[in-house]
Amino acid sequence: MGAPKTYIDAIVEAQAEEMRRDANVFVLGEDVGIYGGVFKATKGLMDGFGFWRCLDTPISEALIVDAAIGAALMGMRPIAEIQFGDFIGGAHDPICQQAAKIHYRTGGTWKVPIVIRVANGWAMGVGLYHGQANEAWYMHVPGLKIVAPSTPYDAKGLLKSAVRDDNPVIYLEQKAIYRVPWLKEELPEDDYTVPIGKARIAREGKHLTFISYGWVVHNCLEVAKKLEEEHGISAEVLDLRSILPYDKEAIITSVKKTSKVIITHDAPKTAGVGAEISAFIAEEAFEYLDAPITRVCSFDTPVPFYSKMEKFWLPTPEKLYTAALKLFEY
Amino acid sequence: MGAPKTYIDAIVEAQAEEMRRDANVFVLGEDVGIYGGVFKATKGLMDGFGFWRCLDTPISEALIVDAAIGAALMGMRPIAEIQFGDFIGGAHDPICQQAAKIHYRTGGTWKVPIVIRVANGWAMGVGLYHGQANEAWYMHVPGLKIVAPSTPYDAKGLLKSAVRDDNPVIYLEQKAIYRVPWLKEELPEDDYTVPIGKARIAREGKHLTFISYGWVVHNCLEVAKKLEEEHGISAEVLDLRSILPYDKEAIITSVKKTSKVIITHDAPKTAGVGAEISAFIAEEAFEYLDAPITRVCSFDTPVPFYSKMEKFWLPTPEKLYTAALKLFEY
Amino acid sequence: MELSPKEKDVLRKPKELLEKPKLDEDHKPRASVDAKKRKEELKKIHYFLRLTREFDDRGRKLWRQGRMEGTFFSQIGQEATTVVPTFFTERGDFIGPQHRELGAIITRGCPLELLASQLLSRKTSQDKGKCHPNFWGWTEGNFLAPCTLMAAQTGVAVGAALSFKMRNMHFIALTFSGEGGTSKGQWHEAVNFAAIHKLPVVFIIQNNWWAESVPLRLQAGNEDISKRAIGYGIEGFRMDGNDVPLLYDFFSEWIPKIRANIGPPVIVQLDTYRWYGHSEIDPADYRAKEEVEMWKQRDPLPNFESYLVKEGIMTEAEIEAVREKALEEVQKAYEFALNAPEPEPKTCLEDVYAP
Amino acid sequence: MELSPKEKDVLRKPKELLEKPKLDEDHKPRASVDAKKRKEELKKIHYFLRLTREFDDRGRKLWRQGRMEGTFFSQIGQEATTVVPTFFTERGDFIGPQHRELGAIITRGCPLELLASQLLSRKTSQDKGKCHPNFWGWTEGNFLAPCTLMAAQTGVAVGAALSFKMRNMHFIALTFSGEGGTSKGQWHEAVNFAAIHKLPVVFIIQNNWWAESVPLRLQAGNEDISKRAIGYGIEGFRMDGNDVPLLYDFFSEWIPKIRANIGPPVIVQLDTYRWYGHSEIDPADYRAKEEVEMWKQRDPLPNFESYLVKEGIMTEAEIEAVREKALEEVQKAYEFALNAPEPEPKTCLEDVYAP
Ligand SMILES: Cc1ncc(C[n+]2csc(CCOP(=O)(O)OP(=O)(O)O)c2C)c(N)n1
Ligand SMILES: Cc1ncc(C[n+]2csc(CCOP(=O)(O)OP(=O)(O)O)c2C)c(N)n1
Ligand SMILES: [Mg+2]
Ligand SMILES: [Mg+2]
Repeated sequence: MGAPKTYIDAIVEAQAEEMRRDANVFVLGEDVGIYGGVFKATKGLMDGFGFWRCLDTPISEALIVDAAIGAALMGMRPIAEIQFGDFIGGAHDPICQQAAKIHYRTGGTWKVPIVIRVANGWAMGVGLYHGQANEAWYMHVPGLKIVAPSTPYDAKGLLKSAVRDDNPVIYLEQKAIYRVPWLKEELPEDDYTVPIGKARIAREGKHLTFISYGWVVHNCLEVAKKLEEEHGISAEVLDLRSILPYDKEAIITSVKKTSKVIITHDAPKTAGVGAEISAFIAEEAFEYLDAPITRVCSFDTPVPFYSKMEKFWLPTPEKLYTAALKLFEY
Repeated sequence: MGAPKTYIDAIVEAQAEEMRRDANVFVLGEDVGIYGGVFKATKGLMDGFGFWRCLDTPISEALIVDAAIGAALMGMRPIAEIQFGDFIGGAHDPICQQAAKIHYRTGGTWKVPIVIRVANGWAMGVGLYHGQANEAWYMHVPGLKIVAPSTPYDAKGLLKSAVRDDNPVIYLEQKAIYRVPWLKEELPEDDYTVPIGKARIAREGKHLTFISYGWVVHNCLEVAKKLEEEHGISAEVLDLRSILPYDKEAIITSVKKTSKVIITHDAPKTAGVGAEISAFIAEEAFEYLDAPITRVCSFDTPVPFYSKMEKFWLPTPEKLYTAALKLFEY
Repeated sequence: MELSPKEKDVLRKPKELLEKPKLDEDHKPRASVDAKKRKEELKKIHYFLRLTREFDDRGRKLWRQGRMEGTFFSQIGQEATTVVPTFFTERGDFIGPQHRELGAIITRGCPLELLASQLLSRKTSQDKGKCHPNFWGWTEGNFLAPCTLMAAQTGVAVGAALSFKMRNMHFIALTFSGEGGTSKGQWHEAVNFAAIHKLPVVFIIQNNWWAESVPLRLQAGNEDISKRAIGYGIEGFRMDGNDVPLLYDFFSEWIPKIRANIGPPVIVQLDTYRWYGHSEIDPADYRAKEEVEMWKQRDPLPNFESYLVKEGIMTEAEIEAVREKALEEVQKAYEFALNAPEPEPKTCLEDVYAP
Repeated sequence: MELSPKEKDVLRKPKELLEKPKLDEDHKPRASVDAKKRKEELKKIHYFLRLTREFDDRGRKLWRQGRMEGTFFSQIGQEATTVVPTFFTERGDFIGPQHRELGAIITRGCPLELLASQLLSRKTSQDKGKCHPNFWGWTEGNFLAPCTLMAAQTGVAVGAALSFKMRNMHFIALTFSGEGGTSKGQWHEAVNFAAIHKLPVVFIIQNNWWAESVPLRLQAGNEDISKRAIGYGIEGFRMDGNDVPLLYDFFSEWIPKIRANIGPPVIVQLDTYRWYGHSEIDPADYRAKEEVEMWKQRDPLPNFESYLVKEGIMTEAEIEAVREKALEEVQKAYEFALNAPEPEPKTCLEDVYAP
């Protein structure tokens, strides 16, 4: 174990280690080269691995993903960086129509082992075009996998799994927690992975379950602590980690235990990831439910900019706390 | 009332009438001109209204929507045709990042009255790239409206509403029923509209509710009839007509009445429109529910081509029937 | 609000008879191949051209007999523009087609049985009934099944080429789009990137003048789309895509050169024509009869066959023998497919994810 | 696996000192404006240049004082490339900016109070706190607030121009992108369509050599992006974007001409430079000091001011007076904004849908 690592350290490390392990792994994207990425998520990789293996692209999101696909078909394992989740739409066809469907289209004869790293979701002071969380779009596309780690440990382990997976994986980096010091943790020195498709119980509980992913998991933990301290309410926190496929077993197990569920994420509510999780529960665990399935999400508007608006708009711990009390008393 | 009209007749008529009513209305898209559209949804419009008002574009989906937006900002009311729902991804940024957000971004000072007509969803013999139903993507984008008519009457009335609406409206044409003769109906001679956001009870019932939209509504009606005839089960069929906003009141009213819900659509199940409807019910009408909320949708795969695969894959009346019986007996 | 006579004129007059395009003088290929090899290769190309023609023709007929699901996209008239460049590809090369490249996959060496099986949605096809009949692919030959979205394979081909260059491999990526496909943003992003890094890509534009019903003049600001090469800082050519010896001379020089140097890319616009509708359900009545007739006169096959005879490369009898052999192979392939089993419906759930 | 010395060299050596670009001889603008008018207009342009510079400078300072949320995108050094073309727009014209076009919105006549209010996220801004500080728009002036996605406004501008042409209106659409934005597919689709229909669009490329950290040579296959015009069948120009009289002579001729004929479009690449980081949080250490210094020498303002004095258009005193006036106006605008109320948080739920 070395010094404690931030979330972004874990991302840099995972890439460097995978690139060392396998010469077919390389990174491409805007500003990833000399600059090391606008968030420094590829810091040092060009110096360490050369021009081609950490390649600056033009502002061409479609090409970034298309090129990754083509290289993957020829045996490589590219990591494509999308600078902000807000800009992923330019690659919508390459992601949904090419990457997701090549294996199917070729009758299982060709694989597309690419990772699409996306600086995703809200962070302070981002506004309409730097704070979007559009993962729900991709959850509706069979053929893709989607992960969204909430800790340095998972960030590293899931990124390694993503690189080694033979399918296109969208890796949602939580820019809100890239460098928060309170999240630092020591990481194993040995190679490890975190499996795609498996949730994690971030906190055990028995009265109700928070389901979330990414940075919002930390809201849940904060609120769970407060609920315990102030009301003796024991909240379980289920960190999905993977959005597609999501861990149905873990969800059912927790619902069976607590019978009350709050789903929370930073994307707007309507037709978000939470809708699918809720619908799954309403279909497969209905009998265990004691109360309405609650969603605490952002409002159905674009991401507003001004700091006080952000606060009003987000699924803050305060909103989560209120919803939890209401649900507990139901 | 004139001769009975097919679904596609209604679409052609609505456009022609709106173009006559308002010189600012025009159509643009691939093959819409001389050819009258690959489905003939713009038949005769170029002859009737001239070159510019029914304009053939290059194969440039982004430009088609961008140009519509620009013309709309300058006072026009464009109708952009996307030839197949499968090809809408090229316009993903124009739709989600421009059209949906201009009103917000400009503090309510600019409006984007465009209609995006999309030949959507499954039809016989379409396969991976001509049968997709991607509406769930757009349901997650505040600022858009989405409609999906299931009858000639609604097709005409909703298209007129869409043209007259001051917001971007995605109008999902159900190519599966473009010209089915059994759907022909006489349409009012006078101008009429169907309001966006209002569902329609396609059949009254009391034991359970089918919720759907577009062509799959007709599966529901077929099954409802059979359930009545064979088992005396009275199924209500709620045709959403609008997907965004969807008619929350109508849904709650029906759930209150029947307490059992099946949601069905031709898009794959995971994170589809049905997920949101289900989540809404589980949150707002939980107390009225007597059984799990069931979703009967296509499998989570791309649209397979071969006819027997299609049948296996789709939410057929048979599957709906089985699900309904199970739910009834729950 | 009728069409003005001028508008009618612009839209409806038959495309002016096209002057046979020539290679720019500067770019005249130098004969770097020896004459004997050239003759042998031209013969082989003739065989692939003929095979493609007959396979397509029989496919159309099956469609008309209602023995096929979906529709059929004939490429008849465009054989040369796909067969000739593909003839110069090698095993490790990557091919990214659009949707009208039957000649490319045949020349690449894909077994006809596989193609016929896909046309008939049989279990014996690569995709096992999952895809549209003639959106053919052959993974073994690095030939990516079309994505159907226009120009979608362009960027993928560029990615393949990037991987060759990164690894210092002497392979090329050959990618096709129709003139219509070049209007997509993806085409632009791909070509620009290939140009920046001088990647080994051959961008073929099959210009058949129409994208479904939309004529070239409503598709591109400049009819000579290859001129875009200037803006990307690479070389571009436009030539008669039905002139087989011309194409031979061009590609026999350029593809080995690009392979040897691992780049830079080149845009090649090949003017040609599809004889029939966009697909069989399209009456193609947006085109003038005279235009279609004119292009049938410029059928790449008989013209090339006359050339072969005139140059003493083949005799009439040999040409006839090739035709018979091709017909026989095509017959056999369809026979195989017609007798092949259909896929099981539930297999549509397979192959969504790689294990 | 270190960078090879060659790779290091390609990537790290300071951009060679650029030869001052010239208009192509063929395209030399003919002086169609009378001398007196030219002088008057150059004076007005000088005022807008100065106003833009001072407004930007004060904005940067406020950011450094921590009085602003978000980051600040300075355009200092690029005033001429936005002010001069915008100067020739008229009331009905449409402007589609990318993100570094402060000079355009100021020249368009947008009240500085509105801009300062947005910078400080005040209720008195057009967007009322909803958007990022300096992604300014002014609907009243047909100036569309940036979408932030690169080149996203290009196609929208083309749509505006289409509507002008359809209705036979003598307006133009003026749209800007950085050299980086031209790599987006949307840019291509837009220009191609405008070329097909000869729409009245002026496509400005503000080439400041860098797109964040990515240099032009890794952005485009050809450094002269305006050469793409050939491929689209339209005219393209590249010129020194810091040479105000040159820009004046060009746009004073071309914009009225395009307006009069309602097209065709033109691509104009203007070479210029941003002095500071991509935004204030960017140290911009990917650029060589010498390069930055060289471009500071080519500051459009003092060079133009010398020209004005030399030509007897303005005296030094007059120039100083303009500076003072500009400073005062800027001061007043920020004063206004600093004292303006903040937006109510819950108003972030408004304006999602038009009623
Ligand atoms: C992105 C996209 N838009 C529209 C279509 C529908 N479409 C299929 S083929 C075609 C015309 C293609 O023209 P071209 O590229 O010239 O190829 P050709 O058919 O002439 O061989 C169109 C518009 C499509 N497949 N993909
Ligand atoms: C589609 C998209 N991709 C990436 C970005 C992130 N980004 C913002 S500005 C910028 C560089 C823009 O370069 P250029 O167009 O040259 O404009 P400049 O900043 O130099 O004025 C990038 C990559 C974006 N805003 N939009
Ligand atoms: Mg074509
Ligand atoms: Mg730039």
